[in-house]
Amino acid sequence: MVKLAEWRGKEIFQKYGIPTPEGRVVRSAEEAEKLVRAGTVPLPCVLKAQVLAGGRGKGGAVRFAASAEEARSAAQAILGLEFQGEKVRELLLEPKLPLAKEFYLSLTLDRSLRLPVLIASAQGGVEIESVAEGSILRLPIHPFTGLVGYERRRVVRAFGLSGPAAQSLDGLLTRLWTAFDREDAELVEINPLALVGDRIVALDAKVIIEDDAGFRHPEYAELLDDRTPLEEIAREKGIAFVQLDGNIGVIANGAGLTMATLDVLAEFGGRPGVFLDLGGTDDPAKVTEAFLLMAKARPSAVFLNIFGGVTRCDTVAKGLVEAMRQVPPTDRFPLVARIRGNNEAEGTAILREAGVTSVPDLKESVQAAVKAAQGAIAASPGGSR
Amino acid sequence: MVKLAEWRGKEIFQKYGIPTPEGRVVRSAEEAEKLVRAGTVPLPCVLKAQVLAGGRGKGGAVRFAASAEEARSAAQAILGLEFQGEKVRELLLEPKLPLAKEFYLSLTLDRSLRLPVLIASAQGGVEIESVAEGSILRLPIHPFTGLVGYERRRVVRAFGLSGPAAQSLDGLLTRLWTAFDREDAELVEINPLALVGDRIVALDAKVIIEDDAGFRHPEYAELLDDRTPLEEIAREKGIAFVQLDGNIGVIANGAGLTMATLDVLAEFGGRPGVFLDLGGTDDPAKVTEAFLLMAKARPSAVFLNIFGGVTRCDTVAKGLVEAMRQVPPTDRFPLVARIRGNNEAEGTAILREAGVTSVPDLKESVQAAVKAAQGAIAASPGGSR
Amino acid sequence: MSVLVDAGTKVVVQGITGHQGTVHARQMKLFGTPVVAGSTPGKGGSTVEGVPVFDSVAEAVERTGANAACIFVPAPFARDAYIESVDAGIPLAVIVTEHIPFHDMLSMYHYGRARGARIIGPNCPGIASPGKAKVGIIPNVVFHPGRVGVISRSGTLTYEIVSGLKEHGLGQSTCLGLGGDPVVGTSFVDALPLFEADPETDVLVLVGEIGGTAEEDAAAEIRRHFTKPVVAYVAGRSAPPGKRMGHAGAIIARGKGTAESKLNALREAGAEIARFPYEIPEIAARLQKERARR
Amino acid sequence: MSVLVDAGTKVVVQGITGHQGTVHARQMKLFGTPVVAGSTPGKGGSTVEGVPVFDSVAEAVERTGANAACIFVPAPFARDAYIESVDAGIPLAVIVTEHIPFHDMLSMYHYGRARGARIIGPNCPGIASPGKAKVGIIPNVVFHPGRVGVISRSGTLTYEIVSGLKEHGLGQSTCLGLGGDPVVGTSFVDALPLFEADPETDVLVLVGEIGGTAEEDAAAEIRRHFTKPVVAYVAGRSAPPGKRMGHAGAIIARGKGTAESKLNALREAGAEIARFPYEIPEIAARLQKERARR
Repeated sequence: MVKLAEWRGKEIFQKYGIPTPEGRVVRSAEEAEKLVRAGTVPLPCVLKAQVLAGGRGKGGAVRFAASAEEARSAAQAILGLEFQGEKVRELLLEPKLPLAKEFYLSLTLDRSLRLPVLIASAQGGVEIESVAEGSILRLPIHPFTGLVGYERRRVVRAFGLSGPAAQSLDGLLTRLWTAFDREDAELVEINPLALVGDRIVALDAKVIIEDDAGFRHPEYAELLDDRTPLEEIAREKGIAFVQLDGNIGVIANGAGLTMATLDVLAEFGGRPGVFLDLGGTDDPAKVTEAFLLMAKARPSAVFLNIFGGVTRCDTVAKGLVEAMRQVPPTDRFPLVARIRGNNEAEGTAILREAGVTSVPDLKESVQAAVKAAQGAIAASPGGSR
Repeated sequence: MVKLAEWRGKEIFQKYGIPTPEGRVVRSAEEAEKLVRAGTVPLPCVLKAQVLAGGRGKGGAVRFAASAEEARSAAQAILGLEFQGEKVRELLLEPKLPLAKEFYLSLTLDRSLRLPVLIASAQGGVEIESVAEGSILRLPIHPFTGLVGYERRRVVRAFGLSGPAAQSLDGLLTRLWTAFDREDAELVEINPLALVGDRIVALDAKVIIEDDAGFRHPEYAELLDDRTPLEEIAREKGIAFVQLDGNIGVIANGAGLTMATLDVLAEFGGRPGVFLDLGGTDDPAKVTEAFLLMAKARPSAVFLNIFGGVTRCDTVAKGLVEAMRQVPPTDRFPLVARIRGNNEAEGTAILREAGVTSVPDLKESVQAAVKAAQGAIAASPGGSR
Repeated sequence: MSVLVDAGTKVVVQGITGHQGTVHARQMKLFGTPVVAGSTPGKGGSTVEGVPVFDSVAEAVERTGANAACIFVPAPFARDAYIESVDAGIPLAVIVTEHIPFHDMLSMYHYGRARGARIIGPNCPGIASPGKAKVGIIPNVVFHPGRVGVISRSGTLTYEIVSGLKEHGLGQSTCLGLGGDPVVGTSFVDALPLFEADPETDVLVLVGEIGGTAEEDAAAEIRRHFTKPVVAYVAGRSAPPGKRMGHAGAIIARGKGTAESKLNALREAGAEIARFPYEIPEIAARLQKERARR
Repeated sequence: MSVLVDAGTKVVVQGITGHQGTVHARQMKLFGTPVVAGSTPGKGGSTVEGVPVFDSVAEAVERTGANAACIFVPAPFARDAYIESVDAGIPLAVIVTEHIPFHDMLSMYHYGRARGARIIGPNCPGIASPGKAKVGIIPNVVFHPGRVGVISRSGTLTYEIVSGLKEHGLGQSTCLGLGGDPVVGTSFVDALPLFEADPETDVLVLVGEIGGTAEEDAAAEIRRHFTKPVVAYVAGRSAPPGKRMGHAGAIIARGKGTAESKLNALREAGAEIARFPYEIPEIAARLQKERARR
C-alpha cells in the first residue's frame, strides 16, 4: 500500500474538484515565515507536520499561528520532531478556515460484501473509533452504479445540511467516489470535513493507493511506504520482507505458511527477527537474492520453511546453494531448512549435496532452529562454508 | 437525435485521442485557397461538403486538389450544392493521407440485446449495407465492463493487423468506446477508418448524440437537426411535429395512436399534411400552442384524436377552446375532434359548449375529417368563429 | 393469478409529490390498488392523497412492505430513483418517466437484472389487471375484468384498444404497456412467457409499432413457445420512412423494422393480423370462441 | 459428487503458453484432470503439453466443451481474461494470478455473479478433488482420496496441512484454496454450503488467517447452517500488529480481524480449534470417528 502524505492527498482531491484550503508545502521555518509575510498564505494559519504516522495533533505537530513570527517558531518546533521513527521534514502551511461544523467521511473496501463502503459521521475531527457505532453511517456502493443520488442524500441528511451546503456536499461526494475509483485507492478519508460558510471543505486528506494497481499509476512508483531501508530493497525485488524485533530469520513461501511458521516458532520460544515471504517464484536467482537480503539483516539463525507449489523445492534448493556460496564470511549464520512439496526429492538431494539436511517435520525443524539461534548448535553449516 | 457534421464529430474524436487528419473548416473558396497556399493544409488535399445527408461522394461533394488553385475551384464547385434540401455552407479541408487499407467501425445500440454493439468490417470505404453479412463482426459490449481486451483483439484479427498498427487500433477502440459512452451517443461511425503507415486514422466521422441526454450535454443544445422551421419551433416547445406532403393536420397524443390515426386516415383516402404528437401533457397552454402551431401549417382540415391518460380530455378541451379563440381569421380551418379516456365527460362538455362535437367512433371521425378536408362540409365551425 | 401484479401488489410511488405522481397515485387507488407509500426526498412525514410519504424508498419498504414501485421522477434523476428501488429490495418497477437517455436505461436494466429486479418501461403506461391492481397510468375507465391479455409498445393506442375491447364486451386479464423507447426493461419476448403461463389469459392482443425489431423477435418467440391465439396490430403502416413518429424512437431505417417485415413475421408465426385498431375486438372474440370450442 | 469440480470438469488454461500455465497444465493432466484446451491470444493453432491452444476462450469452448477455466494471465490482463471466460459461458474460473488490483476484482466478481459465474481466487491454489479433478496449482503429491474437506485462505499452508492429513492416513473429499486477497470470488461463507451439501465430506478443516473478518463471517455461517464437525486453524496468532504479513492483505488494524476474535467466534460456533497446523490431523481423525459413531 502506498500511503500518501496529506499534501499529496490534497493534490489528488484538487484534481477531482474536491475543495481543500489553499496550502503550501514548506521545508524550513524561513520558508514558512516568508510565505506568511508575502501574504501567500493568509493569517491566521495552521502548520501541519507531513508524516504518515497518526497522532500528529496530540504530538504537537499541528500548530496555529497568527503572525509571520509565530509561523516561523511553530515551524521550527515541528520540523525535526519524530513520529514512530519518521522525522518531520515537510510542513503543510494553510490558512486556518473559520469552520462551523466538522464531519467525518471515508471510502474503503468492505471485504465481506465485496463492495466499496462509504463511512460517514456527523461527528468529525475526532478519531472515528471513538464515535458511537450508532452515529456512523455505512453505505455499500455498487461498482456498476457508483455513488447514486439517494445514497448521497442519506449523507446530507445525516450531516443535517440543506441549501447550498447540501449541494456542496452532494458534489463533493460524487467527486470523492470518482477519486477513490479512478485512483485505485484502498482508502480515502477526510477527517475533518468542514462546513466553512456554506461550502464543504476537506481540511485533512488521508489517501492510500493500492500497491497492486501500480501498473496503472506510474506516478506513485516513487512514493515511499512505511518501510525500513531493507524492506524497501526487498520491495524493489518483489519480496515481502518484514523486520521484527527478534533474532531468528524466517524464510517461507506464502503468507499463511509464513504466519504459521511464526506461530510455531513462538510456541517453542523462538523470537522472529525478520521474516521474508518468497511468494510464488520459479526463479533460483530470486531465492538467492532473498537469502542474501536476509544475510544483511544479521540474524542469529535462519529457518527456511518451504512448501513447494508454484515455488518448486528444487528451485529453492538451487537458489539457496548459490546464496550460500555468495554470502560474505562476516554475514554467515546457522541454517535450518525444511523443504516439502513439488519436486521435494530433487530439492532435498541438491541440499544434501551442499551439506544441508532438510528436516521434514515442522515441529522438529522449528525446535532445531530455536536451538541454533541460541547458539547451542549450528544445525547446519549454513553460510559458514 | 442530434446529428453532428463531420468536423464536429472529428472534434469529439480528437477530444478522446482518436487520430484524425488535421483539417480546417472553410466557408469560402478564397479561404480554402489561402489555407493551402499558406501550407496550413498540405497538398494533396481533400475538400468535403459538411452536410448531414449521405451520398456526398457520388454527389460530387468530395473532391481532391493538388494545388491551391485546384482547391479553390473544388471549393467553388462544392459550396452551394444541395443535398436533400440542405445547402452546403461549410467545407472540411484536410490533407489527403496515403492510406494502405480502409476499414469500417461503428458503435450503436442493439435494442434486442439491450447492449451497445460494436460493428466492424475489414471492407471499409463502401456502404456497410453493401458488405456481405458474413464479413461483418458484431460484438455486443456490456456497459459494466466496457470494451474488453479479447473483444478488441477480435477486431484486430478481423482487420488482419499486427505490430504497431494492431496497437494503434487497440487504443483507438478503447477511446471510441469511451467517446460513445461519455458523449451519450446513439451512433459513432468511422467509414473509412484507414491504415496510414502504421497508424490507424479516422478519415470520416459520423456522430449522433441522443436528444434525451441533452441535460448532460448543454454543448449540443444549439446544434441543428434535420427539421423544417416549424418543426424547429415545435421542438423548442416540446411538441413532436412532423411535416408531410398531404393536407390534413393530425393532432394526437402518443406515437402509437398518432401512427394508428395516420393508418386509418390513409385507408379512407385522407392525406396527412402535418402531424403533431402532443405527448403527455397536463397543461392547457401547451395544447393551445400546439394548435396555433398547427394553424401556421395551413391545413385544409384538422383531425384531433386524443385518448386521455396523462393528458386528460378536459385539459385538451380547454387548450383547444383557447386556441380557437386566438387563431387569426386567415388561418382558420375545419376541425373534427375525438376525445376519449380520462375525464372524457368533462372534456366533451367543454367542447360542446364551444360548439365542437366529439365523434367517439374512430372510423366515423376519420371519415368526417377526410370529408372536411375535401371541402364537402365544415364538420364543425373550427377556427371560423 | 395474473401477470406480474395481483391482489398482493403494494405500490410505492416515487415522486408522489409531483403533479403526475399525485394524480396517478389517486387513480391507482381508485382502481383498487393498495398504494401504500410515496417517496420524495425531503418530503418525508407528509401525506399525499392519504398516502404516507417517506424520504427514501428503503424507509417506505420497511414501514409499509411495498413490493412494486411506480416511478414518476424526472428523467435526469430516474436512474438514481430506479437504483434506489432495487437497493430497497423492490422486484418490480414501472417507470412512467419519458426521455430517459438510453445509456442510463442500459445501466438500469443490467443492474436490475443482476439483482433479480424487473423494469416495465420507461415511457410506458404500466400494467393493470382489472379487479386486482394497476401500477402505472392506464386510464381506469377503459378496463373490464376478463380473459384477453394485452401487450403493447404504445401508450394511448393501448388505451384506445383496451377501450375497444371493453365496448365489445371483452374483458382483460392483464394489460401490459411496454413503452416504445429504444431500451425497454420488459420486451414482447420477455412478456410472452408470462402470458403463456397465466391461466387467466385465453387470447393475447399484441400491439406493435414500426421501428426496431421487437415485433420480429416476438414473432420468433410466439412460433417457438407461445400456444395461445394471438391477434396482432402494428401501427405506422402508412408512416413516411425516415421521419420520427412522435417521441419514441420509431424510425424506419434501411428497410428493417418496417410494418411489412413485422406483419409478415407475426403472420408466419400464426398470429392473426388486424389492419386497424377497431378490427381487434372482433378478431379477439372469434379467437376466444374458437379456443373455447377446442 | 464432490464440490464444484468432478469427473465431468473440462479445463481450459488461460495463459497456457506462459511458464506457469505450461507447468500447471501438465500437473493438472498428471492429476487426471481433462485439460482440454489452452488459450493465448495469437498462439492459436499451437499445442502445449499435448493441449490444443486457441486464440480465444470462446473458440476453446466451442471446440472442446471446456467448462472450467484456470487463469494464469498476468495481473494487468486478468480482468479481461476473466470477462472473456464469463462471456464464453464458463461457469467456474480458478484465478491463480496474484497482484490483481481489488478494484478490478470488484468488477470481475460482480460481473461474474450477474452472469451466474463463480470465481475461485484470485491469488489462490485452486480446487482439487482427489481421484476426480484439480483446477489450479495445489501440488499433486499431497493428496489422497477420502472424506475430509478442506477450505483455506492460504496457499502453501494448505499444502502443508493437506500433506499432514495424508501422512495421518486421512484422505480428502475436496480441497478448496480461496486465496487471501482483500476481494475473493468465493469466501468461507460461500463455500460452507457446498461442503454441507457434499455427501462425500464428513469433516471439514477450515484454515484461516488474521486480517479481515472472513473467519468471523464463517463462524456465523457455521453456527446457522453447517452441521458437520469442523476443525479450525487460524494462522498469525503471533504476528505483530500493523505489519503486513506477506503479499496478502493480512493486516491487523484496530483490534478487528485478530486471531483471538476469529478463534473465539469459531469456537463459539462449535468448531474445534487446532493451535498449530500439526494438530489438525489428529483432531480431524477424532471428529470423523465421533461422527461415524453417531
